[in-house]
Amino acid sequence: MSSIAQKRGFGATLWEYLTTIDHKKIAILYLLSGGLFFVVGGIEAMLIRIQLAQPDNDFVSAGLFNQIITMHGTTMIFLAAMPLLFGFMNAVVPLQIGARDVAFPFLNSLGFWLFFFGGVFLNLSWFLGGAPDAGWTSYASLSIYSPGHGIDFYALGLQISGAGTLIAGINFLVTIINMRAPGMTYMRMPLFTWTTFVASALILFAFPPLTIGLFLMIFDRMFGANFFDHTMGGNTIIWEHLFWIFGHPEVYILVLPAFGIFSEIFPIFSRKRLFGYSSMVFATVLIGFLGFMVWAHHMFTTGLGATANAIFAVATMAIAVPTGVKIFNWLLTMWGGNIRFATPMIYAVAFIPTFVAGGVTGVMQAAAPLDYQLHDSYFIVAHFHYVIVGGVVLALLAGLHLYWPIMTNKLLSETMGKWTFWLFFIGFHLTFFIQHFLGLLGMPRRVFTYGADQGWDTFNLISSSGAVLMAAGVIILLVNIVMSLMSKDYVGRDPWGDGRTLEWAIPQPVPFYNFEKTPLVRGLDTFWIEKQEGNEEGMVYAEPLGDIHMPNNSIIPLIMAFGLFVAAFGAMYHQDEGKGWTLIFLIIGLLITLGSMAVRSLKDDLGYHVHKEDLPSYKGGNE
Amino acid sequence: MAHDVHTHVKTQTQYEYSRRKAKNEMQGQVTTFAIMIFLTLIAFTMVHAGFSSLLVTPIILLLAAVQVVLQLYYFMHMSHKGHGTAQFFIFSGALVAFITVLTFVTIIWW
Amino acid sequence: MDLNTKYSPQSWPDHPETATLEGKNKFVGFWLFLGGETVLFASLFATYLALKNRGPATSEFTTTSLFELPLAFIMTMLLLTSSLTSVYAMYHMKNYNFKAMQAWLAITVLLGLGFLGFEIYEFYHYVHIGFGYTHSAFSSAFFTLVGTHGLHVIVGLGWISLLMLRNAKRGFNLYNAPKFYVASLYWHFIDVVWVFIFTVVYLMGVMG
Amino acid sequence: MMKGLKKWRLFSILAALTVFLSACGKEQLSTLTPAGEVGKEQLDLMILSTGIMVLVIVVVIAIYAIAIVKFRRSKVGENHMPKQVEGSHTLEIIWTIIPIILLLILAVPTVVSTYNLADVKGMTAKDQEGNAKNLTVNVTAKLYWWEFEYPDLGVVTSQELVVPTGEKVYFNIKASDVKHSFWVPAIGGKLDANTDNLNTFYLTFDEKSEGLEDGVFYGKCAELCGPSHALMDFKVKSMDRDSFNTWVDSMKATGEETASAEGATASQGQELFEASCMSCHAVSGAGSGGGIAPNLTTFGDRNRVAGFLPHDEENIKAWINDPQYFKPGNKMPQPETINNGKKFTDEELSALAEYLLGLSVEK
Ligand code: HEA
Ligand code: HEA
Ligand SMILES: [Cu+2]
Repeated sequence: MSSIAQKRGFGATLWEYLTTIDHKKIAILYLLSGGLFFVVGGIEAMLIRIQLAQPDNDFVSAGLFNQIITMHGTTMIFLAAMPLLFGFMNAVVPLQIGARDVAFPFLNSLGFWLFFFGGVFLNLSWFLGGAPDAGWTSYASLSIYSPGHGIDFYALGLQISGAGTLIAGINFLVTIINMRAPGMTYMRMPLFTWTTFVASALILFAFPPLTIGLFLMIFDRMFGANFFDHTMGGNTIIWEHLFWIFGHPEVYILVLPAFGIFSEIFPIFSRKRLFGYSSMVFATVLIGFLGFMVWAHHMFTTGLGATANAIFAVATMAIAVPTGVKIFNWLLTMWGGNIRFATPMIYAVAFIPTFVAGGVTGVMQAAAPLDYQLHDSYFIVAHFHYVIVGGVVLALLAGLHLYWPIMTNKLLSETMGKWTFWLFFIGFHLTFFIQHFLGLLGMPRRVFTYGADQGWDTFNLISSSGAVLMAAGVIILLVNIVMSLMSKDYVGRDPWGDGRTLEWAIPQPVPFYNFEKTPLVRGLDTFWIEKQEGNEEGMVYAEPLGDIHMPNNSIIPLIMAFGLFVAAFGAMYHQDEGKGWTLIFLIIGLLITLGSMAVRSLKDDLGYHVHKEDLPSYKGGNE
Repeated sequence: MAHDVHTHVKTQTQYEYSRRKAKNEMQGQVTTFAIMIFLTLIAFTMVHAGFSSLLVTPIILLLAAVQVVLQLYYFMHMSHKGHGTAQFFIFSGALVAFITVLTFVTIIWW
Repeated sequence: MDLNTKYSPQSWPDHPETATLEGKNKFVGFWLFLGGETVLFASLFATYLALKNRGPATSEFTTTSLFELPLAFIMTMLLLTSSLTSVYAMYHMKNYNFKAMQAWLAITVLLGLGFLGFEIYEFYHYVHIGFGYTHSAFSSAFFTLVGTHGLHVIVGLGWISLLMLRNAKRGFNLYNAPKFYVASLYWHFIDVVWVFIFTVVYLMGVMG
Repeated sequence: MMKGLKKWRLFSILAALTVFLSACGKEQLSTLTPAGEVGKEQLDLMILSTGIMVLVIVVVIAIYAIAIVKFRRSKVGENHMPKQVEGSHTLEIIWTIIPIILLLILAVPTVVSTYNLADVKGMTAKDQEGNAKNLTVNVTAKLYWWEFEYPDLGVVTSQELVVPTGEKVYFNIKASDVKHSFWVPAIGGKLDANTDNLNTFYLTFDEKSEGLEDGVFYGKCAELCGPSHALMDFKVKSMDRDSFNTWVDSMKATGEETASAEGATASQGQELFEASCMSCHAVSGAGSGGGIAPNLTTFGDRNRVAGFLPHDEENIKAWINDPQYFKPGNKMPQPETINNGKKFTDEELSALAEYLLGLSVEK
């Protein structure tokens, strides 16, 4: 035990984090870098809103604006929202299911570093000749046509970070399938674990089409292939399909874990069991399943024909049913409960009307003929910010307050939390509600400016002023985080008082090996059951105290990801006039990656044991 | 986590029994292989014989599907117990795969 | 787990690949990965089908003019057989017969190399007659689909060879058994994909 | 009683909102004031779906509001321990069935309308003499401008679509460089202009555009197509069938006589135009599409320069002088490249402007 209590210097801490394969530390890495990218994406959003605050504005130029919206969308989806969710999954899921770590700790670290280097690569485009500018959807004709290297940064950066995401997805799946504590049947898993499971399954099946789409684009742009060049027999619609076969499940990859977080919050702060647990699970699975049947609703105006449009319209509407089941179950969880309006709960409560509003506009868009009017207008922008910000970002903010004590053994300030909430919430509705009407009044999306004669001035100004409030909210949140990190008010285990699942039962600060002894799960909401039966410890155990086997830290994941980062530069630049020699980067980079893989597989790395004598509850003898 | 490895030494009868079982199974695998070769031959012969492609195409696709099922269930042991998860995910993948191919041959037009 | 634990045929578990938690994780994780690979290849097949025979007006290459059945047939036989030999290898792993397993794996690798040789010859031939990667959408789609499969073959060969070399002196233990098992799953999957390639690309291609 | 009051309030809010919106929206641009059958059908669908959605929201908010008011901790007491309810099958069934019914109510008209709006059989209909019964326009979207070709009439124009009112007008839509999307919000929903295939649909124009603020409907490009995507506007003039026929005749006439400019300045402009601009811009409206730059036959009749700038001499001059400044990435050469390496002088610009403003078929 003493070995972990040692105080470390900065260098040692840094090294620890660069090499860590502990899910709790990787969670922190995800939250830090995801948070960083969120601020970057948020600043890009502010630039968008400044530019659009008044007609005929020339705050940014036309080309730059397109780069900003592209990077805003791409950064927010791939580099902010998903990694932040991964952060919470890493921090919470192994604890929720009573596991010592994830199934593949080494791959967990590799997944993080791939995401990180992919994100860095993508953002370096700002400094190396311009960012991608074809929208986050990067439709093929424009992205093939786009000069410079922006789109190359997009395709290669997403390829690298996408590989990381896929790895993370498989890792969570295996963790949940194999590492559940004894007694934790599938139908006793907390909902956040369930939604992580389904979202990971979606990742498993949705990312390969994106991988292929990106490869086709890379080959077209960098190696002379003709997939999207119609003069050579290519077809741009292939990209649209591949992108949306990925893209639609992607939005559920984002929102399902968000639902999971809220499904944890409602019971805790209503002091009441989640209403309709089994139907919640069923709805989650059903949403995941239907999520693969509807992608063409993004392509209603592409000209797929009436039959395709009709089928996809009806299929899309069907998703409203399981989602509605969830909404009503949450309402009924609160009904008859004992509701405490702590910060996480405020977010959860605010989420319901906001998400429903965003969801129902989604159903309106699903009516294909109506979507002919709405598509690519600001109505769409309003819809998806209502579901994404109103669903996912609110869940991230809620989750941050909720799980902060699990990660830091401290609480975030409730006062500041409420300030953040109100600023963000009011700002959010101010920004996006009015955008529905902008869309109806004929304003297309992705326009860098609009004339004063179009009648959109006032609404845009209102929208922009709302964004300022959101930024203010985020800044207060940052202050709150810093102050909490500096404070010394430790709160210990189960600080909300009504924790129900295993992650609240574990002692604080969480030991690096998580559970000394594997817990035994005796029902849904296992911690709650133990508390009700007066079990002070909060857990019963499935095994006697024994040695704990732990894996070793490793720097190899970082090096492997770095190799791909180097290779990407080679792939990108080698076609430029007079830069053929950069192909060497491609080779060196791949060698670094393959080499470190070889090292990894040639060297047996069997980890080490924490001896039971060193565990805090060791009382001598053989227990 | 070595402590959950339950190795126990088999008795001679147990040992012989499992050897025999493995052997029988291996014979089954050889049969499977023979069937697969046979299916392949049929497919190639049909195409070679030059029947109408409207007739042949569905048949060879079906033969391919049968072969794949044989690979999965026998060579890759998916028929054994403990493969429930594997089955679930392979079939989900196959479903997504099917829908993807279906759309690409129907609604990417010229 | 302990690498030094020595096993005898009697103490060797019936399912060495899933006898440890690490093994179970590898096993499940790998099947999941194959689920993802299914979708990956489906995307490539779909793209190929959409772009089959599409090219600039001047292109004279079509599936009927390019593909030849005998070559595809030989390649199919090689790969199918290698699937059986790797089943034999796993059979011997179960029987705790390391030498026999290595031998069967070696045969598998040789058959795989044979397959690869024919594939390289085929590609070389196409490029030689002017049907290069950048020739048309059809050529890009063809090379990408079949090439991705070929790349899988290369990876599989490298993987199996590395495993054989690395463990040549160590023999079996519960640490490397799952690795052998999973590599053989990979090899079978390559065969699964090939079954569709020879059917959809070659057989249906020859028919036009 | 309470409920009735709430509903009533909601309706009045909605009514107020509608007034507010129609006051804000521009008739020539808003989807809420459709001037064509297609747009009206879409608005109907919008009203129906909005109705359903408002209903859903009201129900959710009602349950929600009661729940958070009635069961807050300050009301039920700090230590109150709620009953741990597992769920309810009856409720589950209710909130599965009711949404399904609501969705069916929406789905049926959706499907019907999807097929309706995709019906382009009229495109190929011929009368006894073998002439096309209905008007078809070929729309080609190009980097930041629009070309409208009337294949059956042998006329071509750009930037301003001219159509007759009160009949179905069919469109063939295609892009010549990157993907665009053809959208006239006040008339009806959009259709993409793809690079690799032809898309077809129809619209109807029920109102003459004459009475509108600018005398035109506004059209937009609705698919990101590069830096100047936002500026890729076009206009639509709808007129009764007779005026349309007259317009077509005068367009055709421009094919026979080369429009000769009136006045000295304009003639100077014409000379310049013929020396520097003619290689890309046509000034005859007869013929077919495929131009590399907008056809300028009707330039004098237009109401915008380059689709978005006010239509006056100043802006024409400024545009010719530096097109890249106004529409970054567009394909019009800078004056230096077409005028022997020199910029046009102010006098030359004025001459060009005067000549161009004189190009008209309507006056
Ligand atoms: C987290 C992200 C998220 C989520 C959850 C959703 C959820 C939904 N989305 Fe959205 N969507 C996006 C993110 C998301 N979307 C993004 C990013 C885009 C734009 C991409 C781009 O072009 O850049 C987009 C675009 C988009 C389009 C394409 C529009 C266009 O470009 O033309 C459509 C069309 O059908 C659509 C529909 C839906 C539907 C039906 C749902 C449903 O899942 C919603 C279901 C929920 C409810 C309906 C509310 C609760 C239900 C009840 C209370 C029950 C009763 C309800 C009824 C009877 C209606 N979305
Ligand atoms: C997870 C996804 C996500 C999130 C969270 C957001 C958040 C926001 N988005 Fe956006 N958005 C997208 C995903 C997202 N968006 C996507 C996919 C697109 C489509 C792109 C495309 O068309 O290709 C889009 C497009 C889009 C547009 C349309 C652009 C166009 O079509 O022209 C607009 C315009 O208003 C917009 C605005 C905003 C705003 C104001 C926020 C706000 O909620 C942001 C709030 C956050 C902050 C304000 C943080 C700022 C922080 C600070 C300022 C602190 C600074 C302090 C220090 C540095 C110490 N977004
Ligand atoms: Cu979608």
